[in-house]
Amino acid sequence: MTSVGSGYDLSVSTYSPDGKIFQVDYANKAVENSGTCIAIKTKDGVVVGVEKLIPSKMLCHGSNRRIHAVDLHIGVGISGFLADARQLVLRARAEAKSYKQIYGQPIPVKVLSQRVAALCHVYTLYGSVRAFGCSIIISGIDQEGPQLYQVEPSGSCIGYFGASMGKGKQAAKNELEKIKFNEMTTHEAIKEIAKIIYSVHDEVKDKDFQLELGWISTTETKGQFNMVPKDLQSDAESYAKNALEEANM
Amino acid sequence: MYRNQYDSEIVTFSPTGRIHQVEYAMEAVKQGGSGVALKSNKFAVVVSLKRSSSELGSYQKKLFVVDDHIGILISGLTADARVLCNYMRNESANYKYVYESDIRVERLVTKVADKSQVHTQRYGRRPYGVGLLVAGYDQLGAHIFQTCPSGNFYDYKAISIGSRSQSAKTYLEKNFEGFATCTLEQLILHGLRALRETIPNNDTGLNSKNVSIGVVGENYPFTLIEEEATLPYLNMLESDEPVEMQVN
Amino acid sequence: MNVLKLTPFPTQDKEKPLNHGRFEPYVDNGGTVLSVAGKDYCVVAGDTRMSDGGYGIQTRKYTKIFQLTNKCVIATSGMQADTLALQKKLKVMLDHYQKENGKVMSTPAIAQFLSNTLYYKRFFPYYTFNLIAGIDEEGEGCIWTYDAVGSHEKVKYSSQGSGNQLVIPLLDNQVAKFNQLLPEGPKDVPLDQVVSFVKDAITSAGERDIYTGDYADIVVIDKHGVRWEKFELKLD
Amino acid sequence: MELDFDCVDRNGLLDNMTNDLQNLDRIHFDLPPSANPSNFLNEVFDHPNAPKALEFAHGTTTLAFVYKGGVVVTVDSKSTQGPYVASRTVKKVIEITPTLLGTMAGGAADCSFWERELGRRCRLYELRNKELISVAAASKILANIVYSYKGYGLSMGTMITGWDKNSDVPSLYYVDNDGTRLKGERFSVGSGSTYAYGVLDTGYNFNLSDEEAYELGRRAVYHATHRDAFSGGFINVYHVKKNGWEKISTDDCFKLYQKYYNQAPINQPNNNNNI
Amino acid sequence: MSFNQDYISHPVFGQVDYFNKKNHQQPNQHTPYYSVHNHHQTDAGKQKTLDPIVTGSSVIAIKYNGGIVMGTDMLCSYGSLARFNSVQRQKQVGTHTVIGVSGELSDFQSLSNTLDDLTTDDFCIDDGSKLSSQEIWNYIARLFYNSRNKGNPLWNTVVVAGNQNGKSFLGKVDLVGTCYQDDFIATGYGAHIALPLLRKEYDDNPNGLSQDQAVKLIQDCLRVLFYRDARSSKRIQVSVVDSNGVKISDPIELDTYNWHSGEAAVRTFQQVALGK
Amino acid sequence: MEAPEWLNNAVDLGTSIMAVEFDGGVIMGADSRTTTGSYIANRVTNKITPVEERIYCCRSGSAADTQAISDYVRFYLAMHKAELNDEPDVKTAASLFQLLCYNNKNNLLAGIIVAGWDKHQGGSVYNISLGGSMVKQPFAIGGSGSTYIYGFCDSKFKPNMTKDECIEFVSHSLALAMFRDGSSGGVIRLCIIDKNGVERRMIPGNQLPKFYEG
Repeated sequence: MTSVGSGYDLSVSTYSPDGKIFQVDYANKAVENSGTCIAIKTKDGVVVGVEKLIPSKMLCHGSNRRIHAVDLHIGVGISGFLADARQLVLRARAEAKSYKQIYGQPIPVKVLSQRVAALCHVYTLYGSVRAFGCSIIISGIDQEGPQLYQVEPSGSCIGYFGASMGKGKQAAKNELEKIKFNEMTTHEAIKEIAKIIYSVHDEVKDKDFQLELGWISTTETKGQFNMVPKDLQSDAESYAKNALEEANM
Repeated sequence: MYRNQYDSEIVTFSPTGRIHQVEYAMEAVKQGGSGVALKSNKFAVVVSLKRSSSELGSYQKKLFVVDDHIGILISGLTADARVLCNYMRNESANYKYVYESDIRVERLVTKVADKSQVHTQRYGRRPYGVGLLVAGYDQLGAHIFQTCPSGNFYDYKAISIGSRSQSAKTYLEKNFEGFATCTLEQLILHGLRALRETIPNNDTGLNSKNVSIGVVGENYPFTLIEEEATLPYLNMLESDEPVEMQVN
Repeated sequence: MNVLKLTPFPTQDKEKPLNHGRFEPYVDNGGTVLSVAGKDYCVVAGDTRMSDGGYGIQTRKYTKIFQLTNKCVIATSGMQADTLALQKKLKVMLDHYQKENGKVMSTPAIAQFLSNTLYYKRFFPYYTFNLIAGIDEEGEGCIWTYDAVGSHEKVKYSSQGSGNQLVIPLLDNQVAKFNQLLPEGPKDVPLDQVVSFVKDAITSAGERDIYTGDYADIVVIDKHGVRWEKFELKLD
Repeated sequence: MELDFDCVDRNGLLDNMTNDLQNLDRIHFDLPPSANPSNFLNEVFDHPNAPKALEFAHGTTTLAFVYKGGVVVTVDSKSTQGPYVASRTVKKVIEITPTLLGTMAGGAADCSFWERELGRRCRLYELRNKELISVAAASKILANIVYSYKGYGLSMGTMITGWDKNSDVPSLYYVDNDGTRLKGERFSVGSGSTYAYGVLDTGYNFNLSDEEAYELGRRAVYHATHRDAFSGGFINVYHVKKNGWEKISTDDCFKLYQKYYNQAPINQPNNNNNI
Repeated sequence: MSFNQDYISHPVFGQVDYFNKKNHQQPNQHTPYYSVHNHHQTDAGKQKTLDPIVTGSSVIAIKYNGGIVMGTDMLCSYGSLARFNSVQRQKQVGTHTVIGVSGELSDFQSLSNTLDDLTTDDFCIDDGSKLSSQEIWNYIARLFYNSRNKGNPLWNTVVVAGNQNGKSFLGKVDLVGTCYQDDFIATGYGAHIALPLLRKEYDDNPNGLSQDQAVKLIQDCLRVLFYRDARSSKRIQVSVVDSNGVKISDPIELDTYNWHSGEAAVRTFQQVALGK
Repeated sequence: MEAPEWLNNAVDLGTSIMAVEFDGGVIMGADSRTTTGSYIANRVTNKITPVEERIYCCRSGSAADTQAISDYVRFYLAMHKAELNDEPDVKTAASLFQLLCYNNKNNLLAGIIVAGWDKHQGGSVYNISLGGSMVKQPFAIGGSGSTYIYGFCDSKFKPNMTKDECIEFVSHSLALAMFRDGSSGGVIRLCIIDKNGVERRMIPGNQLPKFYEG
């Protein structure tokens, strides 16, 4: 399969002779160029972590956040173009609001994910637009318990116990597969995510990075999606660094 | 200039997942006039180098007041900048009308960025060819933001923009850690020194005609310092030449 | 949602007057403002009582005078909600003007602008009675007085609001020296004299108008800017 | 019955609260929440809990007539809000352009706003067409404007006058809020117009001299102010000449009263031979 | 602005507007010279409370040293029927603001949703700044004034109490958008009955009230209202807002007194007949 | 000659309706009389309308309005169920009723009691009154007949009643209301909803509980 130069890869509304839509693949490339984002669903909640690459040391701490809340009970983690993802976040917030207005209930995570995915999908249908250059992980807690979904540029929307995307997607996935999700608490998941992100970070190729962590738990955050507090985060980071050093020894 | 078949449409990804049209729009910013922005705990300062198209023409204004607590420095296509500036003024005024308080700087910048992004995803539009340095002060403190045609924005402690901004950036990177506790005067001087780095050697250097300074801070509405008012700072800049050497 | 729209029922009582129920969009919160212009200054006074449209007093400290520029204030009585909307709108517009034009709008321009602003609500008027007071580009004190929909006139003194019919004859007599047997005509009076006269005038209005009272703002506009002063009226 | 489903379609409640700020750069009228804008204020102030009805400033006696020397326009200067005399010094002759005059009777704000707007349009016409607008065209613009607001409750009776360059004649039009537009040689508008007409028609003659014409206008309005409580103040006389208008005089009605007290009625040279 | 809802559409009902194509409003059939903005036509059929139906009575609030106490009863009447007896008429907005609402219950519920949206926005943006009480008050005032302009009022009087950096804020908004701040506020019947009590207590304590004094005062006022306002009940809630945040009490049953003061009116036939 | 009033009057649900929560479900009850003026247009009306499998509503006010609204809510809930791939909650249904009633309050005359069972909350009862306010209640009564039985209900209601106690509570209350309210009458229709499903009962007009009838 050669896509480059074939002429079938210039528009999202063009199939290649073997039935592929290359523009969507290319959008996925944008995701794969970006920092790793992983999430783990535990028995009491969900934790999301992002490896946020820092292009300049003059940036303020906390600039360019890649984890956002979209409603009290739902948050997203982002890989890919941040600007594109912000549009999805805006959309998600609007959907959450409108759902609450109409049905008088917080939006279920699955419904929100599907609605956002529908938006992504529509942007793969027309030649006049391009696909979103980002994937997002949507995590939250609703009446059915903790939920974790991943939405991709193609418009796919899949539920996971543990999900990863971005540069270190494959490596992170290997790590995630070892985890017993049903036995894990959110506290443990924070450490686990920190460890994985530190281990998949490529210090040679990439500059500085900052670990961003968000979580939601029925017990710890009272069902609200929050950023992980500083003390927990620094514990997790030192745990991750230690684990990394041990592994290197 | 490098050219390939993936770079002519805003709605086309390249095989490596890039959008060349957006990157070209960023070039327009790099070609623009240079500017520097930096902040301390209490103040945010923007310094711009104005250019004139000819000896006879006047200097192109590059600093704009958005509201009492926000000002912007533009680099790139001035006409596009006007659109964004008007948008910011409107949003800020609307916010004030409804809440009787100043819009948080970051929220305003986010809006601008979101607006810019829309222009990067549809055929028939082009991205804004302008980058902004936004200096503001709100209840969360002083802020410097940079916005890009791509719809990205960055929260900086200090940054430069426009042509030859790399040399200013080098100066800032060496010094920015001390900015937080600077007085306003020191902050302005740092800004001017950084700006001076962007001037080609054979040029006339900084003078009251081509420099304008914008300041905003705690209990200090966004104020433009232009023409003669810049002289005290420029004079200080002259006299501290040795100090500057020391820094280097 | 067109598919879901119900077909309008043919015998809708459209001819019936609109049922306003108990809803009444206008309330008169009362109060009096007045202003006297001098050669190079302008003095404005306004009480701070806000009535509830009847005999109740909602608050005793609502200021009716709003500073627009450092050469111009607007004094408004009538419905407070409309007053606020109008004053806020003017403020936004003046800020806009200043950013676009790099200068503050002059007092005469503000006066015309207010007239237009009021007239744009011609069919759903602001229930407000306005005075614009300030100094013009030459530094001369000037006042414009308005009806609810923007008819305006430049004058040397005026009053608006619930007590205006009490105040105006006093001003006619004392400021313009109308209908005096010994015609002396209006004179240049020193500022402090006018300030104390204006205080007398607003106090008198407070004596005879139930909607006027509590405190008064006295605002002096001259080449030094705008100065505010508060003094007590009757609290009953 | 038609149900509203907007609430289900989108976030219905949050209306844009800065509506009135959105349209700052163009003229834009807010309409009342009522099916019938012209009745709105009456209905609202009929309400048992309503505050005192809004009284808009009104103007009253105006007249203008064409004679051999051009057009004389004469007006009083009293403005009333109900029984309250809002001003005794209103300028009821509106100087639309250096060559066009308008008058104000009815709602003061309506007249001054729309005639100001007419001035802007006339100036634009001049810039676009490189010639002065004719009185016919100018009055037609005004009539079209007010006609488009017919039923909205505007109140204005105005005369537009000037000297047309093309046909080289003075011309006079009457325009009112119904959209009526009449060309004529004598008009008087306002609550005092009936009194003014009496004097005007008695004394009118196309061949009057300038001074006689001024005096005729002045006296017609003077007599109207005497009989009509809503008219009074000062009497302003304007003269529309070939090269633009000129303000002739301003007289206090009270002074005129003293002056005319023992004078003969106007322009009746045969008055003494009446028997 | 946060209330620009253009981008909202709904994937289930009707056509989804994925590309933000705005529905252009058809111009009015009437085409005047300049545009007119007719709220009535564009919002035809929208909800309108032209007569309130299910209503709450007074809200009273007063500043004390360090905070504000606000009290309401919990009754919502349907005409003279005491329809709902445990409706909370106070609502916490964000961390340091509480509102108390008189008037139509449905409009209050709608307002609550709107304010929840606002605070959710703050929560989502998570930049460390939250709407202050004064901002919320201003927002409500604009919302009410705009609704009034559309002939579609939210039939409520809202008292906003809050605390920002240790400073108390107390303001009021009514259904036409009248808004002001004061040191004590009472709405509904309370404006006639409770306000003089508040004013007296406030003036009698030039150094300000203590929290206990203020709570007692509010309870006394609500008791008097229960005596004199036929649409009030003795089941009340009292909230305290200070620099620590908002505390809305559980429902309290007020004790009532002095029922024997009417004994004199109880007379035998003989007393009446003899005119004693 | 003047036409009889029932030819002109709109069909109005002068009504007695009621719903009560019990441990594990809800009981709904209603009379069956529909009147136009004082003419009984239908003496065996069904005023308990399903909007979902386990969510029902009792309607009072204009028959046309409430019918239209419940049709719409049924439609919306069906759409919602498809999106959710699950049974909607009672609160969701109640919110939809409220939304329509509130946003069209000027055009509607509708007082509705929504009740039902869902797996999250169990049985619940919501009252949506005339202006579009929604209040969750342990029991709710509505319609013109309700005014006669507020006192009775207040005195008889206890929290956590069993199903049978509830049925008795509802049938007694409605019988009293129907007796005193001329606009209510006919039979008592009952609807018992719990996790096992819906059971409908009817107490014929000649078997109503009897009280003092002086």
